[in-house]
Amino acid sequence: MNEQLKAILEALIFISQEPLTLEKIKEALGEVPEDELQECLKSLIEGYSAVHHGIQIIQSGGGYLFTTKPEHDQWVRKLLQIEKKSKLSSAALETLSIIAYHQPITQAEISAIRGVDSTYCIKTLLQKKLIKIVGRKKAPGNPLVYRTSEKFLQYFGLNSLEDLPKEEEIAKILDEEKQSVS
Amino acid sequence: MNEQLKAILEALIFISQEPLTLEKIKEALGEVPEDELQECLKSLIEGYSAVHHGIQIIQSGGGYLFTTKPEHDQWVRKLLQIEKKSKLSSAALETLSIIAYHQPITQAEISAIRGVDSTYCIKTLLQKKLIKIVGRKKAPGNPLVYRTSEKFLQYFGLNSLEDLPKEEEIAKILDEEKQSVS
Amino acid sequence: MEQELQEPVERQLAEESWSGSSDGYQVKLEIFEGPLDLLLYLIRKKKIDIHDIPIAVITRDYLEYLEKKDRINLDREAEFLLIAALLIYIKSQMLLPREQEAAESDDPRQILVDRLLEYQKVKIACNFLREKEEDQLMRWRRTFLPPIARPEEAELLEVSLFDLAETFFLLMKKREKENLRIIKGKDVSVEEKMKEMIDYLEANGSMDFLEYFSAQETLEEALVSFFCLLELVKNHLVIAIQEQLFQTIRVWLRKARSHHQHGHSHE
Repeated sequence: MNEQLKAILEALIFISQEPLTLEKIKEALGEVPEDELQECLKSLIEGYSAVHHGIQIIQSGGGYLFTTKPEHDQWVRKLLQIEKKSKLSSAALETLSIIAYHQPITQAEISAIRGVDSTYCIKTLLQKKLIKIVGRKKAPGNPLVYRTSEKFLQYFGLNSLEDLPKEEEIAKILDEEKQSVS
Repeated sequence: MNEQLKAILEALIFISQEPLTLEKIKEALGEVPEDELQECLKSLIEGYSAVHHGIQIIQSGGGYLFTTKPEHDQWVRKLLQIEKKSKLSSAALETLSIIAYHQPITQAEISAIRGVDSTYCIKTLLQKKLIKIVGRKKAPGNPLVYRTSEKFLQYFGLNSLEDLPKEEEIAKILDEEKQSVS
Repeated sequence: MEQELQEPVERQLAEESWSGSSDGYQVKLEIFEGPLDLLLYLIRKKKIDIHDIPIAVITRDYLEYLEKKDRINLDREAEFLLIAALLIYIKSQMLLPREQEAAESDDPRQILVDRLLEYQKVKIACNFLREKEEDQLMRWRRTFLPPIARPEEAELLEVSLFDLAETFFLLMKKREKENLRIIKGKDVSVEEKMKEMIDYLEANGSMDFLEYFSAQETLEEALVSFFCLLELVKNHLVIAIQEQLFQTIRVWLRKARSHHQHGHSHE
């Protein structure tokens, strides 16, 4: 293990304002053997996952990032004198899930899946920058087309859209639910 | 050693913008035996002073705080430069939006719309190749005339400039907010 | 991360909908995200197989819910009614005598089943995202730079006259190569140009060296502007700054210049 590289990576992840991507690491450090880099990152993450640490490195939005651990939320809030952070409304979350799975998608398509007009939710999500307009659909009326944003991934602590449950996983969850109901 | 207290302290020092003082710690955590607190802090500081760490806890201004280690300064600075460069500042974005909607346009016209000198922003955008110079205006001083580039379209996932959201559409999305304010 | 991530309007609606319920377990319409949510709830409550919905039963339950509501938003009501209409339509289709054993795909319920299945997936995704959200909302990330490794303020290098001149002449050389056409016979006075530049700086705050000079109509005019700038720099009326090496040079008026400028214009 290249201890010095590991230390530098720790410093870089610590200092970065955004989740630190591999590209940026490479840009900053120049030539580093890929396997050595991966090894150090893995070891760093593992080290911080130990119980005696109050901070942790998570992968979010395609990069590495230090955060405090969820179990210390109350102490952090007490220190910073901040109220509990509020969640998205269920309507907004529903709209967002549909966009996540069906992107790029139009307002009409979202509303059709939900069975409810979703203009207001879309507006809210745009303002929170969790989704973005990415163009227009070649269809009558040329409606605007939406996608989830970078911030979407970061907000939910997802590394990429790949982290969303796959079709099979969802089917499995549904199966389990069915069994537990009957 | 109270491992949990140590973890919480780590989280608090990490998240605090000011050097974290003992008073602040006690305020957040309530009653904690002084010697236990001191023991945890000492152990934390010692732990991070090891060579394999890229960050450390220092005592400054009567409090504790995390910093990167001086020996990694060059990498840290390099990264911060990269991060600064890769960000589109809000000023640059503002300028870009004006160019997108008013092209072809000159620097003076952009500055007039923004009410701020925009030469630097234009330079940034030119460097990022999001805009291009397309000639000169037949006007006193023959100022340069700018347009958005191909890369601009790619960056925002647009097929053509026709795809830019229309003013009415944006107004509609933002409409409700305006109403609730008034 | 940011606060105010929940729309207060919607939350209020949801809260109101719980109030004043006479019938113990009865929940009112607003707590359902929409008609499909309500349908799914009914199907689950009755432990019905989604692929084989007893349409008559479900339609009755669904309509019962609609009737029990005391007040719902008209827009939302329309959406609930739309699905009610679909249910009734399907029911009527089911009652029609069939000429032959209908193929599976002819099942009039299929359209509803497809929508429910899709909606069910959305609900699962929602649960997943909600869990992730809860975890993330309790994690705190730093939103400031720690003090020691503070980045230097944008590295501003004050440009020497030499730098200024070199940049300019390189630029001019380039322009000559570009077959600059020189319009003769236009006299540009130094005073006029200097006034023009100061006016420009006063109006715009600063100017981009390269752009300003390359925007000059003639070489002569460009040269005059250049000497004006040298003059202004020499007299400490303006300051020329290069933000980073090899980048453009920006010119600013110096603060507390008014006195100088006054004196200057009287020369």
